[in-house]
Amino acid sequence: MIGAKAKVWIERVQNGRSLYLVGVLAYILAALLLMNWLNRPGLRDAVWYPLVSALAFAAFLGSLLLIYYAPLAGLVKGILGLSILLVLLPFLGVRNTFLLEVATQVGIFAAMALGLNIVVGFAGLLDLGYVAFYAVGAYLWAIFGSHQANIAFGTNRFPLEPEWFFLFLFLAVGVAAFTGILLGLPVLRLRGDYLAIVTLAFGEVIRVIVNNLDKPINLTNGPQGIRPVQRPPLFFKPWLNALGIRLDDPTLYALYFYFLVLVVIGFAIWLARRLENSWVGRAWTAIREDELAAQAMGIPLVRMKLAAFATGASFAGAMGMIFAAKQYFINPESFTFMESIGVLVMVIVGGMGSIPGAIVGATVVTILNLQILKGLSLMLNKLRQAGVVIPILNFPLSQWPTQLEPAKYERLVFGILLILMMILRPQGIIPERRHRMELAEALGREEAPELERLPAEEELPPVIPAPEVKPARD
Amino acid sequence: MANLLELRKVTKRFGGLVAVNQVDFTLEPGRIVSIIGPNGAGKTTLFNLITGIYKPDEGEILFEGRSLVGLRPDQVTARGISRTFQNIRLFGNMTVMENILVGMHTRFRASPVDILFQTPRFRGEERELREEALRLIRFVGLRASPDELAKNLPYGEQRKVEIARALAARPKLILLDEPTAGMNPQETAETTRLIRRLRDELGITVILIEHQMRVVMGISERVTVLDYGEKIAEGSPEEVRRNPRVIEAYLGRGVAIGAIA
Amino acid sequence: MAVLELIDVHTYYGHIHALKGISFKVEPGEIVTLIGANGAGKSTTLRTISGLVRARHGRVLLDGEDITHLPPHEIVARGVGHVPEGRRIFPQLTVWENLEMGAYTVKDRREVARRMEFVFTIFPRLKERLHQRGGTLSGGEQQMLAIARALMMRPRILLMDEPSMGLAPVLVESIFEVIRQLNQQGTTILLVEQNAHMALQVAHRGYVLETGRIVLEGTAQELAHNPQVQAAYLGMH
Amino acid sequence: MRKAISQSVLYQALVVPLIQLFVFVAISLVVIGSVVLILAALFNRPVAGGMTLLQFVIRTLPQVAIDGLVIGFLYAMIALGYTMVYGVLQFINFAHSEIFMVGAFIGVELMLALAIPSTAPLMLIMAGILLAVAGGMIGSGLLAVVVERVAYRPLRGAPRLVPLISAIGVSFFLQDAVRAIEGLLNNAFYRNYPSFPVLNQQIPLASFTVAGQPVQMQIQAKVIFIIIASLVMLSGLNFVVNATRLGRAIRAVAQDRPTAALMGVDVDRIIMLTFLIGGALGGATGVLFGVRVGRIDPYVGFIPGIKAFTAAVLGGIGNITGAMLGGIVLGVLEGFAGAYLSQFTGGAFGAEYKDIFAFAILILILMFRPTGLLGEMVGQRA
Amino acid sequence: AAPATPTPTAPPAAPAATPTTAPTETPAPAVKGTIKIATQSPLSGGQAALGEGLKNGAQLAIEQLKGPIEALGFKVELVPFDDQAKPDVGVANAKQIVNDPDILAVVGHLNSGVAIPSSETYKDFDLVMVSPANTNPCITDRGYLTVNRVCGRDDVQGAVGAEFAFNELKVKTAFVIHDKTTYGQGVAEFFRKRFEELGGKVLGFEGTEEKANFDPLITAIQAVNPEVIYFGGIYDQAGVFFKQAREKGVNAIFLGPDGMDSSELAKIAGDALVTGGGMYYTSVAAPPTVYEGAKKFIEDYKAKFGKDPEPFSAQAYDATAIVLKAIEEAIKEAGGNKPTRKAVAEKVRATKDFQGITGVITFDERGDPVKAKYFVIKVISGNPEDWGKNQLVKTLELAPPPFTPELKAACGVK
Ligand SMILES: Nc1ncnc2c1ncn2[C@@H]1O[C@H](COP(=O)(O)OP(=O)(O)OP(=O)(O)O)[C@@H](O)[C@H]1O
Ligand SMILES: Nc1ncnc2c1ncn2[C@@H]1O[C@H](COP(=O)(O)OP(=O)(O)OP(=O)(O)O)[C@@H](O)[C@H]1O
Ligand SMILES: [Mg+2]
Ligand SMILES: [Mg+2]
Repeated sequence: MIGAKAKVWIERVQNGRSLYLVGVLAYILAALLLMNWLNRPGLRDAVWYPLVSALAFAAFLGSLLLIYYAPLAGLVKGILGLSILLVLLPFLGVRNTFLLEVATQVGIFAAMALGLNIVVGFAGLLDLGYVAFYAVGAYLWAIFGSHQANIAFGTNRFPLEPEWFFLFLFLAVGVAAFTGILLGLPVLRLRGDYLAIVTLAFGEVIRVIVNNLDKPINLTNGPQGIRPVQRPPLFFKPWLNALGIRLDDPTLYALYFYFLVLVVIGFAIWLARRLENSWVGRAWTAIREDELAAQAMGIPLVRMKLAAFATGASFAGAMGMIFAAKQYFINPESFTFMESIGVLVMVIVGGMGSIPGAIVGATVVTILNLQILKGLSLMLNKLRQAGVVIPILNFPLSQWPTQLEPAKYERLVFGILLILMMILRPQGIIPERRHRMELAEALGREEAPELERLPAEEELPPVIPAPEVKPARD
Repeated sequence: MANLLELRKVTKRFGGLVAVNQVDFTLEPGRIVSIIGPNGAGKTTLFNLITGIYKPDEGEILFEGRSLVGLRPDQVTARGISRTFQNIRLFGNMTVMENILVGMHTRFRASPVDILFQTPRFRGEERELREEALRLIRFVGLRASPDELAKNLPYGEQRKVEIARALAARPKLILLDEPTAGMNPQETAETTRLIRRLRDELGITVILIEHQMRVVMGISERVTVLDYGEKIAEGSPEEVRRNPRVIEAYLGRGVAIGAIA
Repeated sequence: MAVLELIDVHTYYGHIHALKGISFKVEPGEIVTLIGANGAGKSTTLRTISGLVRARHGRVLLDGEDITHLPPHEIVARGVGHVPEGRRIFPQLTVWENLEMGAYTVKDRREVARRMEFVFTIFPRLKERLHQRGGTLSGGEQQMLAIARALMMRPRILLMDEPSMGLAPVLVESIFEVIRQLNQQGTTILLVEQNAHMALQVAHRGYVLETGRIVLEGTAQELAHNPQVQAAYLGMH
Repeated sequence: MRKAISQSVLYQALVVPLIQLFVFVAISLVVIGSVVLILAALFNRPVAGGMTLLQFVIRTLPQVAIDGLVIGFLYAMIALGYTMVYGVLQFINFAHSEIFMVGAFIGVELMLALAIPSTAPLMLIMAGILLAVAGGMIGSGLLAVVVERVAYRPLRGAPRLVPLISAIGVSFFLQDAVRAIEGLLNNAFYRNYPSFPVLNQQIPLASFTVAGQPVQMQIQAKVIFIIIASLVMLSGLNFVVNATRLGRAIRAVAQDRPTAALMGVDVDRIIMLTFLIGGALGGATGVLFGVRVGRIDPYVGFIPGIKAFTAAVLGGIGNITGAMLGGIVLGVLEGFAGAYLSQFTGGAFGAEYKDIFAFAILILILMFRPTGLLGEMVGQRA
Repeated sequence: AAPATPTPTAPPAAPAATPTTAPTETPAPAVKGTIKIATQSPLSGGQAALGEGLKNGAQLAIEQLKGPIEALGFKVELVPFDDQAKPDVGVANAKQIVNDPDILAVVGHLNSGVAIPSSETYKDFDLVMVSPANTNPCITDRGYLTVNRVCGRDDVQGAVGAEFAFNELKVKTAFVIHDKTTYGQGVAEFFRKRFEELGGKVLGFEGTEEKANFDPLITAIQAVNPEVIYFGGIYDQAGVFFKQAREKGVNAIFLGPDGMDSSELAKIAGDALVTGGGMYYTSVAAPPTVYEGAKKFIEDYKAKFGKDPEPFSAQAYDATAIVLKAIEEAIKEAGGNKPTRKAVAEKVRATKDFQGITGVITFDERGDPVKAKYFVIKVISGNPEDWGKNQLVKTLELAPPPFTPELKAACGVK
């Protein structure tokens, strides 16, 4: 057994795949070295530091994409990917918790994008109020995991102990899914944009309710928000100490949430993948393509749509809860319409209907927002304060009007990037196979689809079993 | 023998227009029957009534003795009635294979748990049904690859996929709406043979809407003629062909009518 | 000079090579028919002529002018009408509005009315359905509307893609009669038909397409008597 | 024959929508008003200011109705722009709220440049506003065309959600671009419309006594502009879309672009024109909105945009009269909820719930009429 | 690209601002390193005006007051962050900030909803934050060493308004409106509480996110006819409301918190502020008519940024000044080396009798100013030019409520 595997391995190496492997490893190493080099104190003053360090981290994460695309064996890809996610990134993150924060937020949005991808990408139901489910999950834990429940129910049994967190994680999934069904039920008959507007309305309704439910009973504490929200227990701290790893609590929590998010994402990918390749996924696609014909094939529209809504919602519920615990504090500002739009943008930028696409979309958008655009504006700010003069125009940057300060125009740059991205790569970064072909054609660009091979004729059993009814003849 | 399908005084109106008017229709299992009639006579509407896309304004529709009125289309399909559409409605961005698998929707038994944990039950079922889908592809005589996107197929091939998809649910009754439209004579002949095999080899009862008389006369055991929503004739192909009302309204006298002055 | 001439036209859908070098001519006043199996490229040929899809190589000449790269509406403005495959009527417009769309390029209101009266004499059923939305018409009614709409345009060259599809036998006869009459009044017609039997009866000449290539050409008479054509497209064995 | 048809089309396009509108407005006001009155009578109790709930309602009802209508007309006008673009491209032009905002800015700059003294004669002021409206229409119309050319046209044929994202990008871009420009020019990115006392004055409509309660009805002079403008826009647009060759072409392009091209329609030009019209409507509305509200910033478009979009859907998206009705329903509901929720619930739920209220009604209406108030079920052909 | 070494030339000058205050143009000795002060506030989005005002205040302070630290051999830099008024962005920024060892202090935020979660991160890394604008009690009531503010507290300011209305204006009925933000609702609630305690009657209490159309609200207000209308919120929303209310014939007195303190209010509402019952606002910043420092600040600000300061700009200036002073002292204590963050935090907390432009500031044990001064100011003209001449009608010196375990518990800290 092992011998056979080894043999295959040797063959692979001989096939030249080892070259790719070396290339990928070299890339990862280069990114690591770059990040390490940037860590020197002297460089922090450099004007280009903020941008370059942001890009370096993006490049490091980009290695995951490289691995995904490299023609390597699944096992090798798995090992490489996991070692980056489980070893290298946490290692870097301990030195710079900001990286962990970015990675965790990427993860939270990636899981949400995966969920929304089921609703929008698989089933073709445009949901503009997705953040509502995120809010449901977040508030569920925020209320019971803080003293807020005491105020609301007039007891003093709360906050719940940290251990309850895990039970509530399941509860959040259930409650969010249930909310999804509640929303789904009245809107079953709606199509396309009517559905979109109702989901938008629903998202707003949830936000306004959360924003106002400090009276008549104070359930959500209104705009004041709820704090502090209980965090899950650091049950593993003694073990780490025993291993000789001593980290302070903030860092431990940063790591903790990072891994927690990874686990949920792993679960989400697994779920989405399995569903996609089954009758459930096919039914969703059929609904997306032609509702009437799908119904004529025996697909119960209502039930399948509800299933899509509930599945998508459950991811958001879980993530909302983790978000609440991670933030310590939540208030309605985290659950606005723009947030829903943000997740939708991730799904489409990544490639609608594509699972890796949703993750990449979330990563790109989040990193762009949190790091690269920020890095860019910090760099320009430095230039300005350093009194740099634009060479040819002889224009001192310090006289750059404050009205044009780069930090204010992150959204503008983001807007332009969105437009460019849609024009240059409308199918998304990693398109789903089906969508990719559809688009290549619509836009007259060529892209050869990879077709699966058919079993040869001989492999098939010959006859079709006849059902019981016998033909009647006159 | 008991009737498989029975329509009693079925009426459907659209605003002031009576598209189907007090139509009675009965069908024994194992038959191939045709519905013909001028354009706009109400044939397709009749199919839509049976399959639950429209609700009849009046009348009763019984399938195996039980009423179909009020059921949703998917519930009708689950009862054992499949159909094809006059304007082809394949899932264009799904492959031929996927289209047929969607047609088998009602037959999947694997639960979500089976799916998530890829139990033997899920895998076995998936493999079996995929194989059956391939057999169906062969059965209807599709030449295209099962992995081709449906919308990329030529018209005639698409019609065949539609038939295969309808068969995938293992229906007791299949409703074919102009299956040979857009086919050349050779393909039409092929399809005619196919329809006969549906009944002979699979034991499926067939209702056919057609405008090509060669097909209608060749395979149907009984023909019903609609005009302006009403049944104006019914009988064997020969009887219908000689019926003057049918000739007047539908078949024509074989000479051009002086429509252009 | 030929009104319409295709010179080595290649058309692609994405990576699918649908037309692999089509060349033919249509002379003024002719009825020319294209016959061929499913997927042979008949509809694609018509679409390439009217500009709905672009030829990647080769040229389409109208009265000697190269129209290969013109947008569809300019080709229409030069007198080319197209009854597209699958009817393609405007589902939300009423029958009347659909017909008006057919005469979009005609400014003279009285002329439009006159033409409308004319198409009603051919398809009285349409007059009964005047204010019904196109999308709710029956299949055959839609087909009538599609043809009628093209007639509203009074094109010099009419491209017809399977006009008899889905029509009741009575109507099929009258459609071919209409084609003949239009032709007699001076319209050049390029006809794609599955019903090759009828097509070859009205046409002067014909071309046989197979997988994107012209494999046979000749007068309608010759083709109708060609054993290959008889076997493959006329259903004679 | 021809004459009969064209006359009936004219009638259909101009008269029917107005009648529909009036009947609808009257019915909905009567219905909602009586519901409120009945509820007030049922749950009558003392409220603040030494009145009972019923007295409070009687005093305020007519004024609340008028105010609701006014805001409804504003929503309706913005909704028309959404509906136009949706009509041809079947996609939600998220950037419409920013087109509207740009119109408001062009208007304010023009008004400030004209520097009409606040005590100027009414005619002069009106001329100034008209000029600003015209400027807003031209500017926003052209902007919409440019946006279409740059951000949407390259995406024709892509799945529906792709231009949606591009529209969101445009939205972000325009907000910050206006901020940058205004910031550079004026060192502040918000602007205040000049205020004219003549326009601000309240014109009393009626004043009478019901059940011993003094009832005042008044309307602000400047909102009369809004009402007139929206009625003109409704009729004009209905006429253009339903009764002209251009309108027919627009609808044909909306339904089937290649086939429309086969009819000789220049699809690109029609789409451009649609954006021009939609943008111009948005611009005009932006100016009127600015005149009414007084202060604008680059983010003013967002909320009215969402409301108007909701209104468009509520009325049946793609349907012009529907958009109008949707806007009015939304405005009136908001007005009633804003004025009465608090008093009816004893302060437990206040005006802040008015959006929930409006959205809940939206969901309710769509449940019973899944294609909106005037939307038609598209004939399902199988 | 040019080499990134900092140029040893004179630091960028603030064109018009330098002459009188701290002499900055001393020749800089060899640079020992950079000390950065971060601001966090919304620089984009609907609240950008306020956020920018905050950043500008800090920028002005750094430019004018960095001299002493530069004299000690450090470069001083401002690092502005855009928190987009979103908690998750604020927290992410906070993580980035704490991971830059050169950043020794944060001035921010605008929104309490962002400040609270972000300051948890600052606390974990001993990074001091001085808030110019967050009036929510829980900002300081958590009792973190690193969290301070130079502004008043909602619970006090709302009460000041109520007492002024009841005792000085002698009104018995009020209608309270707020903007549904942590800040606006906070002050509004404390206003209501105090007003009712005093024996006044609150005829209505409404929150609204509306920014343009206040008709329904106004009609309801007209029907109950209150003597005073208290608006808990910011001028941009309140101005539109005041204007529309006067236009519809509401004659009540308008009253609001320091969010009203902007000449923009006059630009929007104009004469609505002086007709009817007129308009008053409470503030923790001294009006320029009273304090020379404030007057000069307004002039400098106008000269540099070409417009009037926003609410909280002056507070941001003071917050930054306190931070700079603390850093300077910490450097000295560390023997001329870069101090630890903790040392800076301790120095900030030890601030005593700091002469700021908004008043004299001494921090109490939780980081609130002891005995903050509260001013009640009357708007005297609808003309924005005259905003600086607004009349001070009352000064109160109030201490925040004593720091009790209950307060701490109310903020969820055990
Ligand atoms: N949804 C609808 N709304 C209004 N009229 C309709 C609708 N559906 C069908 N009709 C009308 O009902 C009549 C019957 O239509 P149907 O589609 O059943 O005809 P058909 O017999 O299938 O004709 P064909 O052979 O042309 O397909 C037609 O006149 C059609 O216009
Ligand atoms: N939109 C499309 N996308 C991809 N391939 C297409 C498309 N339309 C046609 N094709 C392919 O191009 C080839 C020619 O098609 P075309 O429609 O021209 O055939 P046809 O001769 O008109 O056939 P039919 O008799 O079925 O109408 C076929 O192989 C078809 O599958
Ligand atoms: Mg039919
Ligand atoms: Mg064809």
